[in-house]
Amino acid sequence: MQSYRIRRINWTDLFMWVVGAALLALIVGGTYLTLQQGKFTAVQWFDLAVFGLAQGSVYALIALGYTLVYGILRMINFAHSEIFMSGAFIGYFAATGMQRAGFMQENPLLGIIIIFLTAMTTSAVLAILLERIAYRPLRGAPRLVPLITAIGASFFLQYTFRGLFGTQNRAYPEIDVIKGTVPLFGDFQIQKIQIIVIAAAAMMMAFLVLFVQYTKTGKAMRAVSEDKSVAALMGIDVDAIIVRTFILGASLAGAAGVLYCFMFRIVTFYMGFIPGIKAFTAAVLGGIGNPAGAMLGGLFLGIFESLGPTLFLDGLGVPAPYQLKDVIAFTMLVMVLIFRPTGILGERLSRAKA
Amino acid sequence: MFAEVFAELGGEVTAREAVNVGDTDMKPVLTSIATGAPEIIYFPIFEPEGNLIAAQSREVAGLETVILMGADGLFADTFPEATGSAAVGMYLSGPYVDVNDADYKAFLDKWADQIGGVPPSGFHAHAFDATNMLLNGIEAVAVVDADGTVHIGRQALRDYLYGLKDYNGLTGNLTCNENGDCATGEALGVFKLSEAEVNGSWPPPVFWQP
Amino acid sequence: MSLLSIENIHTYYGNIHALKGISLTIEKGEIVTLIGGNGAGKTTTLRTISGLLKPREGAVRLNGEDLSKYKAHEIVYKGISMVPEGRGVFARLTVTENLEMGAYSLKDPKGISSNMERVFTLFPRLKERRTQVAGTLSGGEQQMLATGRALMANPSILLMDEPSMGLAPVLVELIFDTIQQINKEGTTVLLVEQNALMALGIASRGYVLQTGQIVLSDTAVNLKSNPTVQKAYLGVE
Amino acid sequence: MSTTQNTFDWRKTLQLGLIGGLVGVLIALVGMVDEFDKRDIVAGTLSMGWTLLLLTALITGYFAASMMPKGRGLPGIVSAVVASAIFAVVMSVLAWLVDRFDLRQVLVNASPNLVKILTFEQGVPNGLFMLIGAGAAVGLLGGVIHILPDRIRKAVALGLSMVALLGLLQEIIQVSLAGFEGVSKALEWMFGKGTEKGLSVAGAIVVFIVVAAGNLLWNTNAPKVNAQFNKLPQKSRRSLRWLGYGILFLVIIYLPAVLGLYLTEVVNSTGLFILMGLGLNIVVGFAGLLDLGYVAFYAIGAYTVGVLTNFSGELTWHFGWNFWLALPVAVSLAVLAGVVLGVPVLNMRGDYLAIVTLGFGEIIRILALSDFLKPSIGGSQGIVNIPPPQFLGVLINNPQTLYYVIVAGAILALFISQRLRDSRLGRSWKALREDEDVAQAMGINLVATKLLAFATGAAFSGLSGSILAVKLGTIYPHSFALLISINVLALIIVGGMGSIPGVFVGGLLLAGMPELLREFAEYRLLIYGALLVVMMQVRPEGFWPEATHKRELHEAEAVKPAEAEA
Repeated sequence: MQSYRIRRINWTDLFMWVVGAALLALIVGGTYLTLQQGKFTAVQWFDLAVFGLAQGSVYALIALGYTLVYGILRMINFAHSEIFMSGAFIGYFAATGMQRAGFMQENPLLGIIIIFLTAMTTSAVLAILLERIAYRPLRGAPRLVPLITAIGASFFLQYTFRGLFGTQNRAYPEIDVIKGTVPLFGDFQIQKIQIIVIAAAAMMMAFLVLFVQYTKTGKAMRAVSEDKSVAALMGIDVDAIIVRTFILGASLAGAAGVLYCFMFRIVTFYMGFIPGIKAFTAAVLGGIGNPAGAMLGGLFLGIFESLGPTLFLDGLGVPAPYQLKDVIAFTMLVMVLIFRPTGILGERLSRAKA
Repeated sequence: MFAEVFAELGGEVTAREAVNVGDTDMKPVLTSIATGAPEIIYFPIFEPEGNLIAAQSREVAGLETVILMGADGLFADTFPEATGSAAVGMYLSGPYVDVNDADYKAFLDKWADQIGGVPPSGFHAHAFDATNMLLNGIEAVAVVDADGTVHIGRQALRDYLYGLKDYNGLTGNLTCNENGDCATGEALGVFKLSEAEVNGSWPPPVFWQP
Repeated sequence: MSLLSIENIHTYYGNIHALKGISLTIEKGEIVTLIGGNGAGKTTTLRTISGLLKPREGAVRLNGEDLSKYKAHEIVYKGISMVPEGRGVFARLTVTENLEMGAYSLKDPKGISSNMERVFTLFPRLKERRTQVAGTLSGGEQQMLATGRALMANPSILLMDEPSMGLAPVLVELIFDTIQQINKEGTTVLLVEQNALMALGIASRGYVLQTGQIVLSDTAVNLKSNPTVQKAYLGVE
Repeated sequence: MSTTQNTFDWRKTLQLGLIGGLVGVLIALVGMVDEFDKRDIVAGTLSMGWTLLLLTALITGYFAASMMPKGRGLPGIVSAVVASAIFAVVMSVLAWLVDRFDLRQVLVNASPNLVKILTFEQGVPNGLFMLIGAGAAVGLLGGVIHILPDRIRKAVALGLSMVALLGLLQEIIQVSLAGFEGVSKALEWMFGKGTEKGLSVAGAIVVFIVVAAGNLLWNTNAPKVNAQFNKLPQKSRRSLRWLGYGILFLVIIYLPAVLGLYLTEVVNSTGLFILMGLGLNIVVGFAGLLDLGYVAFYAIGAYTVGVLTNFSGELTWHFGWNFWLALPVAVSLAVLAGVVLGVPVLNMRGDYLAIVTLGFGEIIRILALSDFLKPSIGGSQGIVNIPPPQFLGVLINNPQTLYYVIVAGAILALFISQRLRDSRLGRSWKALREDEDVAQAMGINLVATKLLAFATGAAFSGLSGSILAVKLGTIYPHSFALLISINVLALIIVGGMGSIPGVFVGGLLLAGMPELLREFAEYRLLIYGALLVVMMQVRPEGFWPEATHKRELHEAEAVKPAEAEA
């Protein structure tokens, strides 16, 4: 059902346009001033952009989980950030275990695969439990109810991990094969780990697209996301498809957790929160419910965050501009939602009534 | 404070930056720092942000070999392990206690006996002294009522502590001044991390001591 | 034994008592129609048979087997397919994909492709538009797609909910012709229609529903000539 | 329902026992058993850690009994005993594993102390048998409770919970009663001797009997009392009610004197949460706009008062205003912020709204923390030296005086909430909550209605923040984390969304109790999380629901079986 909002010029719209224009002016002006000062070299900009791309790839992988579940259940799975965290966390135990046993040093490739499998399995199992225990009994409940459940589940999982595994910072072992850089030309170079993150994320995203587009389960997912009762009339086990959707999203989040930890190494019980929020922002930016949008949103946000604060604010003389990167990210989210409420690519699934 | 003293002593501060708790990507901050081509980065912050700064500084063009220095917030046995090879050669300022002091040795023995291992972070000796001073103070000023209620006068306790002289603690011979500051100048040192600490040994050797 | 028998079912929407003891039977090879006004319970009956709603009392039996322990998607495996009201095509899936979803319950790829051929023979228009996204089809084409999709599961009974709704008269004719043809090929049909005249024209028997109860049941011919039916549903004064 | 089996379904019992066991293992491994073991409910006999485990066993047994088709007979009891015994077996496997292997590298709470607790300090083989025996015994109790008639079961449950509550609050009760010589002497038997915590055994038994019997008596006689009350003439009914109000008023006035410093402090922080809860209740409960960045207004209120009144001289501006002058400015700024946030989110619904408001809350916190605004609002060092206000010559600088400011604020907010709820605006909010499109079609001005909801909510939060500023005397950005928003949200949900008394119930449960039970501090958010999930499943309307909301949620529930298939 399409609803047309009558666009009248009223004071609220006017207000938003003024705010939007002011922000745009700030961005353009700041960028100009920063570039004019020429403090940063091309190599530095390049490094930041590549780093942003790697970070954005991780956001994109997490964002896919939000978008898949949203597409099928029309709910924000707030606890998705904890699913990401759990994969990274249990992956850590696998990694250190193998490191201590000397396995990582002898068979680094196999070791890395085992870390990934451990993390993805953990995340998937947790997602299945979450769906089964917390979300399934709430189908058809008013919309606030599952949302609040998800918030509750998020805190429950976060603090359960804290209780089980403690508050200290734990760090992934350094894996020699993924250390170091690959020279490009001149002073330009890329770190191996960034290549791995970007490539792995791209591969998984490609897999997801193919899966959703061409497999029987993938098509059934799309069918269920459009109309659950008609899907059931086709003989599709809706609950099973929902579970598979959760598994798919969670596996990607688990893999994202490992990639994230290959980059940053530190594992804590609260590590899911910020990437989770960012990934959600990315999903909304791209148009929630739309996998391609989630990827685009993730990459965009990653680069924006990496370059933005320096590019926009440094020239304006704002001290420690980098502190404000989340302010920039959230402001952009609000602006996108105001001026293009369906995200960059538009919400692919019919907009459900809230 | 650090920056002002550093400048007074003839150093040049090329950049001052700040990060948020919870940040993980320090590259942009570090890149911005790199534009000033510094020789040393001093970051008196805590884990895990400190770990991330140390580790990522090695990956930013222009900072590959910069000297890193942290403060007591990073003076913990988890820091070098979690930071990995980037922590090798890094300096940490932290609480210094003479390991040859008999009292301190006794303290470490008790620690190993009751908790196991060595104290994981820096201020254990200070905390031990402070707690003991406080407990002594309470014992000294507490008044027991007829009905058994214990009264501890706030002002009396404060007076006791401010007036404390020649307390023989683990961190040295302590005398408090009129602001209630009792620490001695000898209690801080600079430590240098090496490969051994990254592989789990703790505490690091003292690099500089008063 | 009847192919499908419904025994005294009571179905509720929340606290609303929608079906108040409906009983009906359908024999193999028949076209049976349910007619009645808005809110009489026609759609509710179909939804109860297909398992989307569970009756609080009574039973739905297929070849004598009680279906109440099965979920909606399992009932498809038993041989009951439904063309939902308003067609319910998956607007963002292509025509082919929609048909594939109809055959979700089938495992055998050969069977699926031969079924698809059969649907394309029934509705050549769909073949032309096989790669098109279903949301871009016209109303009539969507109805064809919904019908074809339901046939993909090899149903022994096809439940059709208001196939004529919102269609031009020419298309309605076409759809009803197809229903007859499907029936001739061996599929039993239970047809719910507001257009009682058309429905009774192709059905062998009919039931008249009013406020959740069956008030009349007879052969289609007799119902057509029944004065009450004529007055209430056929618009004859 | 579909499947009813008349045979003993051992598989379900086994399943339930295992689930119960896993829950128990989780409780033990997150460290709750160990941590809570330090607090006794019945001195020397029963600790809170054990209570938690026994409760899990009891619930396992109870459910096992209720799952049996003829749950009220012998099969139910057998099932209960078996399930709880399985629970205990799982726990003993845990104890054995923890005893045998050092798991602390991974599971930080798998400590020798845990084994000690689980085995009653009897060592591994013997203690484990005792554990299984205890499990079975508690299961028996669960099964028996299931057999009891409803009335008695409720009385027993209430009696047990009162014992637990009094046991937990023993210290506080004794301290606050210390002033009343006679009473405290008379109650000495009730509590543990000397430094022991919790009730004495005799005390526990007496409390249980008194509460359970009292509840039974009340339940049998309540209808009569009510009828009596209704029979009274209008005039005396009214005067009785006024008498009630009068007593309540006196209690409120004299409360801080009775409670003493510490408890008044607890009441104060609870009061601030209730004040915020009343505001968020308008936004979420009345108007159905899920706001996760509510803490922003709290921060704005606090910072405004901080900037306007501080005398530290480290900031660019020091106005040195009087608190009473700064207060209205703070509230107005919060309202303004509410409107400014409200405008961009006017067209957003549900999920989007939640995330954008969350983002807004974070923006405010990060800005407060940033070096960018450090000169004006202190950055991470916050604002110190906020002077205590004076009222009619009385310096409000301790919990007891501040208490009256908070109570006054809460009463004002309560009054406004109540009036708004019953007003035209309140009905518009409700319409908005039920269905935005319909509300608009009915001629409700969405812009004004939504903005007013945000503005009113922000006002209460700003007021709360202003009081916080003078309560603490210093404010730091860290006091305004997302967790505050979640805390307030949890509070109104647990109390009952849209229900004004619910805010008070939720406030006492989620803000007051954790202050008193410091052992909970570590597990506060874990418990909140679990509470939210469980509440949404079994009692989405909250503990003290508003009438229409309850009806609506239960209607949804009635439709659910059908929808769930769909």
